[in-house]
Amino acid sequence: MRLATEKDWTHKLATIDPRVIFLLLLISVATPLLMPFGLPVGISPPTTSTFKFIEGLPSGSLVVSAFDMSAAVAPECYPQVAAFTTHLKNKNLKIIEVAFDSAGPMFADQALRDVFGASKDHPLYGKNFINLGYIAGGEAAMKTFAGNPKVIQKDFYGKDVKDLEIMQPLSSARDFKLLIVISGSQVDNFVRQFGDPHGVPIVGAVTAVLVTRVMPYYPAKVVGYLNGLRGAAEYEQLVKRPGIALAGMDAQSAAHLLVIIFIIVGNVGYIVRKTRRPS
Amino acid sequence: MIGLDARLVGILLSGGLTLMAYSFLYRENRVSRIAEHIYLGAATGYGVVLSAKYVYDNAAVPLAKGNTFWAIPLLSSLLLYFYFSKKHFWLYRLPTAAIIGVGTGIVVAADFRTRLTEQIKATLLPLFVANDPYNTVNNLIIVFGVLGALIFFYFSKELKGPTRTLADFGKYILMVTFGASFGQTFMARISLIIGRVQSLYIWPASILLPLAAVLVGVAIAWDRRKQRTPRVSAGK
Amino acid sequence: MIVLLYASRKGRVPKIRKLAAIDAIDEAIGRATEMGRPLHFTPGIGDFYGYDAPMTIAGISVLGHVARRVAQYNTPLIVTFAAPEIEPVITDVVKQAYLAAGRPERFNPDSIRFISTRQFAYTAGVVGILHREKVAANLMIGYFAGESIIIAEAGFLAGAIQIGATANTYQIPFFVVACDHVLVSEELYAAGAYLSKDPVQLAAITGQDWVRLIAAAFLVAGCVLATFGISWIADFFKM
Amino acid sequence: MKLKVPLAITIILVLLQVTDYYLKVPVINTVAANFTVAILVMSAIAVGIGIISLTRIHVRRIVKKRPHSLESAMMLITLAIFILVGAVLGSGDPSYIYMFQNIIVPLDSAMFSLAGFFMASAAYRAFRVRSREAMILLVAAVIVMLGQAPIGEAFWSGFPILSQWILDVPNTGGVRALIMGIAIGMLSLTIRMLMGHEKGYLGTGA
Repeated sequence: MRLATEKDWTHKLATIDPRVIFLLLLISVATPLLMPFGLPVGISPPTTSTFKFIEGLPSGSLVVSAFDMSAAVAPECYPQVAAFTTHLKNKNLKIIEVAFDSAGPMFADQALRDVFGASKDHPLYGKNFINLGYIAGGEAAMKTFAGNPKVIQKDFYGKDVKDLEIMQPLSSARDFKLLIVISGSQVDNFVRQFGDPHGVPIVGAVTAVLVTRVMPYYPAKVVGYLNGLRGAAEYEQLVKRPGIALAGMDAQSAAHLLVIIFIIVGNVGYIVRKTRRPS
Repeated sequence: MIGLDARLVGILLSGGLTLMAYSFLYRENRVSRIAEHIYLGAATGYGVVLSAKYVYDNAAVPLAKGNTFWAIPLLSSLLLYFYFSKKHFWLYRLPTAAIIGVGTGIVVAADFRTRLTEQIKATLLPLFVANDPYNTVNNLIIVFGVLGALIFFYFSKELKGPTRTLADFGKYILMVTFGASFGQTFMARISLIIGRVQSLYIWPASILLPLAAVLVGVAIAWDRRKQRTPRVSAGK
Repeated sequence: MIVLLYASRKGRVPKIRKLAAIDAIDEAIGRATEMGRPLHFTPGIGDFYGYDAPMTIAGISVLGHVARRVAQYNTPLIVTFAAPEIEPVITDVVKQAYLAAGRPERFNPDSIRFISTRQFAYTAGVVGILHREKVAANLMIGYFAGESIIIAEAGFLAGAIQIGATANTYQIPFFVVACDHVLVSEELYAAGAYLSKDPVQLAAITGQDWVRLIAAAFLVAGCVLATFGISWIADFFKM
Repeated sequence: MKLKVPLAITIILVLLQVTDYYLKVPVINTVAANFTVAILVMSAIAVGIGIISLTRIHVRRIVKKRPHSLESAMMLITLAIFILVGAVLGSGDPSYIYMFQNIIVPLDSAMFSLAGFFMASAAYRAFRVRSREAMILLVAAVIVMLGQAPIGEAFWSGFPILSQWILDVPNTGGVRALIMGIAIGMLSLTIRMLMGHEKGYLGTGA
């Protein structure tokens, strides 16, 4: 190759410094968060069926939120949790929060504080909602909890669980009217331990990466799911509580567009160079 | 409980750490290295605490209550620590062999069923659906895609003729799969950046932003000057 | 099924097509040697438990071959991992390899580095090592999850030649995009056998092909029958 | 002795777990279940090995005054703080939650989100129409990206539908073939282990 082409514009287009891409990506995410342009977000069928399912539950039903999420996926999963918890509160459903990942109880606590205004000090704590904390052991722990939810002695804050009203009518997972799985790793284990043996309907609050793994169970075992941050944004619209997910959607659009533009730019440089080379 | 001031300090701390970690995007530097090492210490320490709690709650407490079964894993895992002995080094292999045996045994048994036979079963689709060209085409793509991709990995010899064509089709299907997976994951990772940036907009973390911008500007100017003065510092 | 094939195939060296990505391992070692810079190997964040176990084992098996070669050429080696229980095994493998190459004195215990049990703390550590130690070749062979693109892209930015291999299907695209060579899914399991050149191990790969053909045959037959509404093959798989 | 005993342990335990999965024999099921929980405890205890060697590497770095000893010192200090506070106050204590929320959470998600930046630069560099394969990968990725973000719908309402089709049909085919292949590969690896040919995991190298 001749050295002169090194200064060529096509060469420049084909070899942009990665740091330029990093910076532009950061700007494309940061700007719409400050100045949203409000593109409409369409609502997909899995989100609608999730919403309809919860709408159809009689008030006072027991719903379990299973936090199987790590801190790393919180930006995707937590907005979903907030939207779900709001919906459950509006429908006056009872919420049992339990965690199968060590980071889970922290986010369970945060959800209560964000939606109800307080967690363990709220007058309804123990009546309408409870944070049972983390149970170690992965799928084995799920199996144990599904068989006997009262196996847990103390909640996350160290209160004796048996004194709390919400736990009284429970005998097994059959008493759960819905299981919300908040996860960035898998739902298969919940289907195996709750869905199949106890017939508990499952809703997935999952990361976008996980969606391809949820699809085989939808709609038979998993009655609905939210697709990452976008799913959260859709749900925020349905429960009429626009939040950080909806605010993030424009940033999402801008970032996707930017990367597609970069792919095109890179290819233009590449193709032009390739067609020129023979001459 | 933690008061309001602690909350503000927390926001500042987490915002600062985020920016320190992001400084790596410009290049590896002392600030990003410090963030990396704080993270290593914190996360590893947290992992130790949780593991210790798990062993304590699930093995030590039952043992103290008289369930002697738990003495077996507790004692045999001590053999692992012969790793540090020069003479009886090999003893670590006994508990490791047990861990591997149970670990692979569990997977292989379940996997042969869920991954192989269940997947074959799910792929047994009719190749022609009457009056439904859409599903016919979809079924054909799935069935020939699976077949082709399976054959694509054929190790015994190079493929030729019609099997080559089938394997090529399989390869293209695999490429679509990889592309789709890339696109889906990209959305997820952008969400994470959004989450970080949103947390930086919270007061008082937002006061860090102009500070970071100035620092990055200085770093760029510094690097430019270094580049112009020919090779003063041979290191970087 | 495979056991039968095993017995019948002992004593005959089966032919295997060339796997370019595995052959590239030698190329990578050669490059690191020429440049006098280290080679980084990681079996990923897996341990010996659950789905990651076989991938970790396959990765360690490749490490044995890599370490032997590296010992011969006296190329600096760095091995990182995230599960503490695999540390003794890794040390053992690398030590034995140096011994087998007749160079036990070249083994440096500092080259075996546990980083952290937490996924992204591990990632941060590896990314730091790739840059600081100016790694010339980066081999990622084992179980990888969300950190794959971070390590692979950091390796690229550090200017390393890279080979990625994992059977975690969701991560293969990132290796495809960022690495020079990729072992796609099951090629990972074949790698150890391929490198060993041991006839019996190679026979196992041939056995793998037989199972593959049988599965394909079931598929073809089942689909043809399903087209005419007959489902007894599907029923057979219900067991 | 040094190899045969561990090899025998592995083989027996693999066979035990496989029998447990396919046969419902109460004795075997109980023994297998006990081994499973015992192993969880054993791998938790193994974390100690990691801590010892991690500390060793960093202490050596500081003692020998190698580059980056300041960073090593910071890492040892944070490690000690997190272990001590966790051991003394317990992992559910508000101060531990505070440390977790303000140190581990931001760094965890900041590190993970680096993946987003790196995916962007990798996509720019690698998604070139070099070959038919590369082009297919690129097109599929772009369609899915457009299908996921609201901007795709704003351009053309067909993007979400097309991207869903890609996920449902060709993607399903590809993923199925991959996981079937992996199951076959794993089976072959396990059989090699059971026959005693694959001993790499016992420190023999191959």
